[in-house]
Amino acid sequence: MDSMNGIILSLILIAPLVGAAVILLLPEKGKLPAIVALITSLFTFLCTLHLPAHFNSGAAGFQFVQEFTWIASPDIHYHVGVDGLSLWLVVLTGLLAPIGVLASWNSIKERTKVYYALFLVQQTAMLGVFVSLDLMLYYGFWELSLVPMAILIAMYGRNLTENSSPKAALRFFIYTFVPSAPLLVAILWLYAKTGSFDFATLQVAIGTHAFSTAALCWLAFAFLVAFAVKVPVLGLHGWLPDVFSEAPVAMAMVVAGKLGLYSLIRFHVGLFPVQARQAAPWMIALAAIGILYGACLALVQKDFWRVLAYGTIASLSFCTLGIYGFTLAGFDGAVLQTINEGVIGAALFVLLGALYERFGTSTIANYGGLAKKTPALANLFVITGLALVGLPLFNGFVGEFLVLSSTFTGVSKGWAAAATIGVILSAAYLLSLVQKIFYGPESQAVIAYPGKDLGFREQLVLWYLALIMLGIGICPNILLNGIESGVQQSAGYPTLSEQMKSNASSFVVIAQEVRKGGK
Amino acid sequence: MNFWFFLLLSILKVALVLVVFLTSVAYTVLLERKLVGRIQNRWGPSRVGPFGLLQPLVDGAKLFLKEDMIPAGVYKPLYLLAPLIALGCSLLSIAVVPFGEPITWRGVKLFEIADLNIGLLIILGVTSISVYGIALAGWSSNNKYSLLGALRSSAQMVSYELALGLSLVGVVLRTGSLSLTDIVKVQSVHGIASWNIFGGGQILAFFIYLTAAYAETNRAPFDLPEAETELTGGYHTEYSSMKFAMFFMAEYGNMITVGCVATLLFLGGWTSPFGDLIPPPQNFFIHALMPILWFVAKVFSFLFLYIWVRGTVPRFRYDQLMGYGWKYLVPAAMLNIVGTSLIMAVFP
Amino acid sequence: MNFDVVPSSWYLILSALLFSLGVIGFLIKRSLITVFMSIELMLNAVNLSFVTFAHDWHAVKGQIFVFFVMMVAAAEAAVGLAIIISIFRARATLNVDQIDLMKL
Amino acid sequence: MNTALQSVPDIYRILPEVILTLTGVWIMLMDAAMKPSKSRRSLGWVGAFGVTAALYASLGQLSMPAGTAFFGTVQTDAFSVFFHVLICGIVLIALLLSLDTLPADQHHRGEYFALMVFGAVGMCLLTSAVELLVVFIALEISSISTYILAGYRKNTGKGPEAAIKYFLLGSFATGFLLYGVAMIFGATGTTQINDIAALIPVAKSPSLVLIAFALLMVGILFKVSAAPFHVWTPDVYQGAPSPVVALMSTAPKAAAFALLIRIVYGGFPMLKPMWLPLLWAVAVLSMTVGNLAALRQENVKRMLAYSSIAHAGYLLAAFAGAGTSGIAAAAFYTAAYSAMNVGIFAVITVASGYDEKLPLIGDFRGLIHRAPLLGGLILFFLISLIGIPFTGGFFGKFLSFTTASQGGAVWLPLIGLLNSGLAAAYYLKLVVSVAQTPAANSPVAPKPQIGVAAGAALAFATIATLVLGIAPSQVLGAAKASAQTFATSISAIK
Amino acid sequence: MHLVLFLIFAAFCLAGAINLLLQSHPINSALSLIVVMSSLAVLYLLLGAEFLAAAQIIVYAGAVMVLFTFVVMLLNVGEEEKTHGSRVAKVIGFPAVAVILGVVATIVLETQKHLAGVSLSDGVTTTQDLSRVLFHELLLPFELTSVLILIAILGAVALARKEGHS
Repeated sequence: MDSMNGIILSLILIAPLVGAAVILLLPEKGKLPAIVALITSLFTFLCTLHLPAHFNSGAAGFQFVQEFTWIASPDIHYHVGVDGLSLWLVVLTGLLAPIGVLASWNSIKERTKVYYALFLVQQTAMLGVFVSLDLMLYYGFWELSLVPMAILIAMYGRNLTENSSPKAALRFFIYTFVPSAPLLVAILWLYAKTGSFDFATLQVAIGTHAFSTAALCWLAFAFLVAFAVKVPVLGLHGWLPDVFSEAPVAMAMVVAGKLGLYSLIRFHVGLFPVQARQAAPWMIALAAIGILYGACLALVQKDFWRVLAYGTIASLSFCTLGIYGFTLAGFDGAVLQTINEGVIGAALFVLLGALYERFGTSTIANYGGLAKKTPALANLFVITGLALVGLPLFNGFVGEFLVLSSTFTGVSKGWAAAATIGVILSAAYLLSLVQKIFYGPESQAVIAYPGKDLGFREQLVLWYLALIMLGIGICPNILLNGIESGVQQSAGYPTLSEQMKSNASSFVVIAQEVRKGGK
Repeated sequence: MNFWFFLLLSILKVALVLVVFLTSVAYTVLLERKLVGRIQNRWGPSRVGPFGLLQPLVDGAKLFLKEDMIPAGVYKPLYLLAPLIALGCSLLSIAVVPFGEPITWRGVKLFEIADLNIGLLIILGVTSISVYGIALAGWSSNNKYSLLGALRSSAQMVSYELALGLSLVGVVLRTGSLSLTDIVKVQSVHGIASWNIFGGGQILAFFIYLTAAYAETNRAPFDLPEAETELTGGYHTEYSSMKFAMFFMAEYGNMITVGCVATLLFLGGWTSPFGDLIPPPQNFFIHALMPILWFVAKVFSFLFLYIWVRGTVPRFRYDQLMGYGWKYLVPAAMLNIVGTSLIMAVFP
Repeated sequence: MNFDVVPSSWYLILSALLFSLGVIGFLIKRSLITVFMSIELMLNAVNLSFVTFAHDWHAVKGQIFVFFVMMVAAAEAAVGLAIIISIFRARATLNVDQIDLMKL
Repeated sequence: MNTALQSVPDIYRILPEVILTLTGVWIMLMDAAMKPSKSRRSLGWVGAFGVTAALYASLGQLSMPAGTAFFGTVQTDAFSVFFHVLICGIVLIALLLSLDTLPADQHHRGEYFALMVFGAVGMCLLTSAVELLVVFIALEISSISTYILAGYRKNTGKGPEAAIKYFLLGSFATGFLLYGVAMIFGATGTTQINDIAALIPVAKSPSLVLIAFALLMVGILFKVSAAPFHVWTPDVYQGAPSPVVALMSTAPKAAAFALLIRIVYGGFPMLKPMWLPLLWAVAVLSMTVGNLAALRQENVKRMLAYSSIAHAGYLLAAFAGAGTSGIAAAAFYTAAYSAMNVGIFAVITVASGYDEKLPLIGDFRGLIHRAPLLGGLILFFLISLIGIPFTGGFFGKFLSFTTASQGGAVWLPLIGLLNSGLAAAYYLKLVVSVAQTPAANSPVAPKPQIGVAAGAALAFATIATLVLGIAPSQVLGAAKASAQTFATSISAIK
Repeated sequence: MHLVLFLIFAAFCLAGAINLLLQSHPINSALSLIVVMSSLAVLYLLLGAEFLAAAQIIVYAGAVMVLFTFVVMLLNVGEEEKTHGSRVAKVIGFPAVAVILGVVATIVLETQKHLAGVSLSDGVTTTQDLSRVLFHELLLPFELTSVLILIAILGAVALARKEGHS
C-alpha cells in the first residue's frame, strides 16, 4: 500500500474529474449520472481514507508529497502534499461528497448530467486547495472552486421563477473573485522577488526577512482579505445569506468555512506570522462581534435558510477567533471546529433540505408541531442542534471549549466572555427554531401534510453524520493529534517562534489538560 | 537663356498652335460632314463658299450669336465650368506634342510647346481629367438624360482609359522612354519599316489604341453617351450656343489629339515613311517643314479613318461596350505587354 | 532672398497644414463621402512629406512609397465607395449622425 | 543580406503567403467556373485546405536559419513563424465556422472564402515584414479584406454601417501611420525597421524621430483597438456577421500586435524609456475603459467587443517586462486571447447563426438547457475570458502580469486584476443567462445544429484554449524562442 | 521662379483644402480636392518627382476622384445636413489637431538646419531610376499590390451588388 503514497493525492484529485467526464459522456438516463457520481465520490472518499491510515503523525513536514515541474518558466510546480492541518479537511471533503450526492438524489430532477459533472469538478477544486503546496497551483484550485459553484447556484437555485438565484450566484462570484485579484498580485509579487511559488521556499524567504515590512504588510493584507471573504468574516459576509437560501443543498453545505479557514491558517498565518499577529486584535474583535452578530440576527430571521446562514457566520467566527488567538489550543480548536462545522452544517442542510423538499417553503411561520408527524426528522434535528450548540459528548463542545478556554487564558477575558454569550445566544436561536418548527400548534401546511417521515436514504446519511459528531465528541484525539502536529510543524514553526515557541511545551500541556477536561 | 525671350517665344508658340489647332478643329467638322455625306451618298455642306469651305466659319458665327440660355434648374457654377474643363483639357494635351524635328533655336525647341521627359504620361493625365467636363455637365444639368449620358460616358472613359494606357506600354517598352520625341526617334531609321505599328510589332497595340481612343472620345461606334434615340443629346442636352460649341470643339479637338498621339506612337511621328531612302533635304526650311507635312498627313489619314468608321460601323449596346472593353481589350493589351517583353527579353 | 530655392521645411509645413485640415474635415464634415475625401486629403498631405523627404535624401524609395500610397488609395476608394453605396441603399442617407443603428 | 541565408531561396521565406494567394485565386477561378446554382461549400474546404497547407509551410520555415529575403523586406524567424501559425489557425477556424453557418442561399460564398484567405495573406505578411512599405501594404490587405467582410450582411443596414465605420476610422488611422512612416523616413532616410534602429542615433533630428514614433503608435494602437483609439470596435463587432467577427477580433489584432512588437522592440529599442510608460498608460486605460463600458452592454457582441478592448489592455501590460520575457508574454497572451475569443465567437455563431437570431444577453437565457454542448462551451470560453485557472485566458493573463510585476510595475497587475474582477461581472451576466432556466416568453431560436466543419472549428478552439491553460509549455517555449529573435537583433544593434 | 511657383500652388492647395471643408455640397468638396491634388502634382514636379506628378494626376485626379464624383452623381447626394455631430470629437479633436500641427511645425522648423533647400535644378528623378528600384529592391511590395487590388475589385463587386442577384 505504501507504493500508493506517492500518487494517492493525484488519484484523489483526478478521480472526480474522471467521474465528471464519464457522466458527461454517458447518456442522461434516469439516475445514471447520480449513480456514477455516487460511485465516484465514494471511491474518492475511500482514497482519502488512505491518508489517515498511512499518516505518520510523528513525522515532520508534508507527507504523501508528489512534485514535478509543470511549467519551467515561470517556475510552476505540480506540488501536492498533506500535513496534519489539511489531512482531516481532505477526509472531511471526501466524506461530504457522497452525502452531497445523496442529498441531491431527489431534489435535482432535470439536467442531472451537468449538475453531477459540475459537482465533481467542484470536488476536485476543493480537494486541490487543501493539498496544493505550490502557490500558483493553489491559486488555480482556489479560483476553480468558484466556477462550478457559481454555475450550480445559477442553474439549480431554488427560486427559479425569479432572478434571485442568478443574482445570488453573481454576488457570490463577485464577492469572492474580486478580492482574489490582490491575492494574485501578492503571489506574483512574491514570485518576482523570489522566483518561486513554492510554499516552503516562500515561508523561509519571508521568515528570513527578505522583504521590507511595509511590503509584507500589504502582502499579508491581500492574503487576508481574499480568505476572509471566503470564510466569511464579519463585514465581508454579504454573499452568504443569499447563497444559503438559493444554492442547492449539496453546494450550500460546502460553500462556506473550510476553504477560507484553511487558507487563513496555512497561508496567512503560516506565511506572514508577524503580520498576522498584527492583524490579530482586529480579527479577534471581528470574530467576537461576528459571533454575537450572527447569533443575534439568527434569532430574528423568519426564513430558516437565513437562520442557518447567520448561525454559520457565528460558528465560523468562532473558528476565526481560535486562529487569531495564537495559542496552540486555539489553533487545534479552530481546525477541529472547522471540521465540526462541516459535519454539522451538512447535517443541518440535509435536514432543512428535507423540510423544504416536503413543504416547498422556508418560512418558519409556515411550520409548527411537526414533531408528531415526523418523529425521526425531529429527533435528528434535535441531535444535530445539540451538537451545534456544543453539548458535551458532541463534537461541537470540544472545539468550542478549546477555543473559548484558550481565548480566555491566552488572549482576552473580555472577548472570551463575549464569545461565550454568543454561544448561549446560538443555543437560543437553535432551540427556538426547533420549537417553532417541531412543536407548538400545527400549522396549516403541517396539517395538510400526509405525514411521510424521512426516507431510508436520508436517515442513513443523517445517522451516519450524527455518529461522526458523536465519535469526534468522544475521542477527539484521533483528529487532534494529527492537527496538532500539523499546526506545530507548518503553521506553527514561524508563528509560535517568537514568544510562544519557548514555552510551547507548556501550551501543549495546557492543551492536553483541556482535552482531558473535555472528555 | 534669357528668361524673357523664353517667355515671349513660348507665348508665340502657344498662340500659333492654338490658332492652327482651332482652325483644324473647325475643318475637321467640315471634313466629317463631307465624308459622311459621301459615304451616305449625298453631298454634305456645299452652299457656303466653294465646296462649302466657309461652312465652319458660319457655323461658328451662328453658335456665337445664339441666345445664351441657362435652364432654371441647373447647378450654375458647375454648369458653366463643365464646358470649360472639357475644352481646356482638349487644348492642353496638344502642348506636349512635337510636330516636327526637335530643332532648337537659341535654346528653345521650335516645334513643340513643352518638351517633357514624361510627355506621354502628361497626355494620359490630361485625358483622365477630361472626364470631369462631361461628368459635371451631365450632373449639373439636373436632367435625367444628361445624367445618364454623363454616367455612361464617364464609366466608359474610365474603363477604356485602362486599355488605352496598357496598349501604350508596349511602345514605351520598346523605346525605354516616356518622352514623345524619343519615341519618334526610334521609329525614324528605316522609315515605314521601323514604325511601331509594323516594325515594332505593335499592330495589336495599335488596334487596341484605336478602339480605346474611339471610346475615349465618345465617338462612333461608342457614342453611347449621346445616343439620340435613348438619351437625346446625352450630357449636353441642356447646353446650347457657345457652351455647346465648347463641347463640340472639345470633342473634335480630342480627335485631333488622339490622332497626333497615334501618329507619334505608332506611325513614326514627323519622320518620312521612306526613312533614309530619300536623303534629307539640304535647304534648312524644307528640312524643317517637311516633317511637319508628314505629320499633318499622318494625322489627316488617322482622322479619315475615324470618320470612315463613324460612317460605317453601327453603335454598340452599352453592356456590349463594357464587356468588350474589359473582357477583350484589357486582356489583349496585357497579352501585348507580355509578348513584347518576351520578345525583347529573347532578342535584346 | 534667393528666388530659386525654397526651404524644404516650407513643403513640410504645407504638408502638415493639409494634414491638419484633413483631420479637421474628418471631424466636422457630416456627409460620409466628404469625410472620406478628408481622409484622401490626409493621405495626399502625407505624400507631399514623402516626396519632400525623398528629395532631401535623394532617395527614390520615398517616391516609391508615394506611388504605393496612390495605388492603395485607389483600392481603398473602390472599396470605400462601394460601402458607401451599400449604406445608401440600406439607409437612404449619408449623414454621419444618422448612421446610428447601433448606438446604445 | 548576410551570407548564411543565401542558401535559402527567397521564395521559401514567403511560401505560406504564396500558398494562401494561390488558394485565393484558385477559389475565385473555381467560383467563376461553377454554375451559379451550385453549392459553394467545396470552395470553403479548398480554403481550409490551403490555409492548413500554409500553416505547415510556415512550420517548415522553422528549419531554415532566420534571415531576410527580397532585399531585406521580409524576415522569417521564430517570431514570424509563431504568428503565422497563430493566424493560419484562426483563419482555419473561421473558415470552418463559416462553412456551416453561412446561409445556404448566400450566392457569393466563393468571394467570402476568397476574401478570408486573401486577408490571411496580409495578416501573415504583417508579422514577417521588416520594411515599412511592406508593412503598409500588408496592413491594407488585411484591413481592406476585413472591411469588406464586415459589411457582408447587407440586408440589415447594420452590416454596411459596421463596414463604413470600420473603414473610415481604419483609413483615418492609416493616415496617421503613414505620416509617421514619412517622418521616420525623413529622419533616417530609410524605412527598413532594423535599419531604423541603427540609424536613429544619427538621425537628422531626434524630435522628428519622436513625432514619427508617436504617429506610428496612433496607427497601430488603433488597429489593436486599444483605448483611446477603440471607438470603432463595438459598432463593428455588432454589425459584422458573427463568423467574421470571430476572425477580425483575433487574426488582424494578432498581426497588429506582432507589428507593434516588431516596431517598438525592433525599430525603436532606444526609445524604450518613452514607449514603456506610454504603453502602460494605454494598457490601463484600455482595460478600464473596456470593462466599464462592457458592464452596460446588453448586446452580446457589443459586450464582447468592449471585452476585447480590455484584453488588448491586459496584453499591453506584458510590454512592461524586460526584453525577451515581455515579448514572450505578449506573444503568448496573443495566442491565448485569440484561442478563446475565436472560440466564444464561434460558439455564438453556431448558437445564434450568421444572422444573429440571439443578439441580446437575455436571448441566451437557458441555452445550456436547450443545447447543453453549446451552452457548456460558452461557459467554458467565458470562464477563460474571466481568467479562471486551467484555461488559456488565465495563463496568458498570469504571464502578462507576472512580466509586468517583474518589470517593476506592481500596480499594473493590481489594476489589471481588479479590472478582471470588474470584467467578471459582465461575463457572468452571460454565464448566468446561459445557465438559467429559459423563461416562458424568451425567444426560442431553432435548436442549433452543429455540422462537421463547425464542430471541428469549435473543437480546435476548445482544445487550444485548454492546452494553453493546462500544458502551455510547448507554446510558451515557442513564444520564448520568438522573443529570442528580438534579443539577438537588439543586441546586434547595440 | 521656384519660389513663385511654390507660393502659387501652395496657395492653391490650401485654398482647395479649406474650400473642401467649407463647401456643403459634396460635389464642390470633390472639385476642391481635385484642385488640391492637381496643385500637389505641380509641387511634385518642383520637387523633381515628375513621374509621381503624372501619376498623381492620372491616379488621384483622374481615377480616384472620378469615382468620388461618380458616386455623388449616382446617389444624387444633396447638400450636407447641418447636424451638430459628436461634441466629444470636437472638444478633444480640435485641440489635438492644433497640438499636432504645432508640434510638427516646430519640429520641422527645428529640423530645417539639417535639410537642404529645394531648387528646380537638382535631383530630378527619372522614371528609369524609379522603376529600377521598384522592380528590383521593392519587387515584393509591388507584387503584393496585385493581391491588394484583387481584393479591392472583389470587395467592390461584392459590396455594391444588390442582394438576390447572382
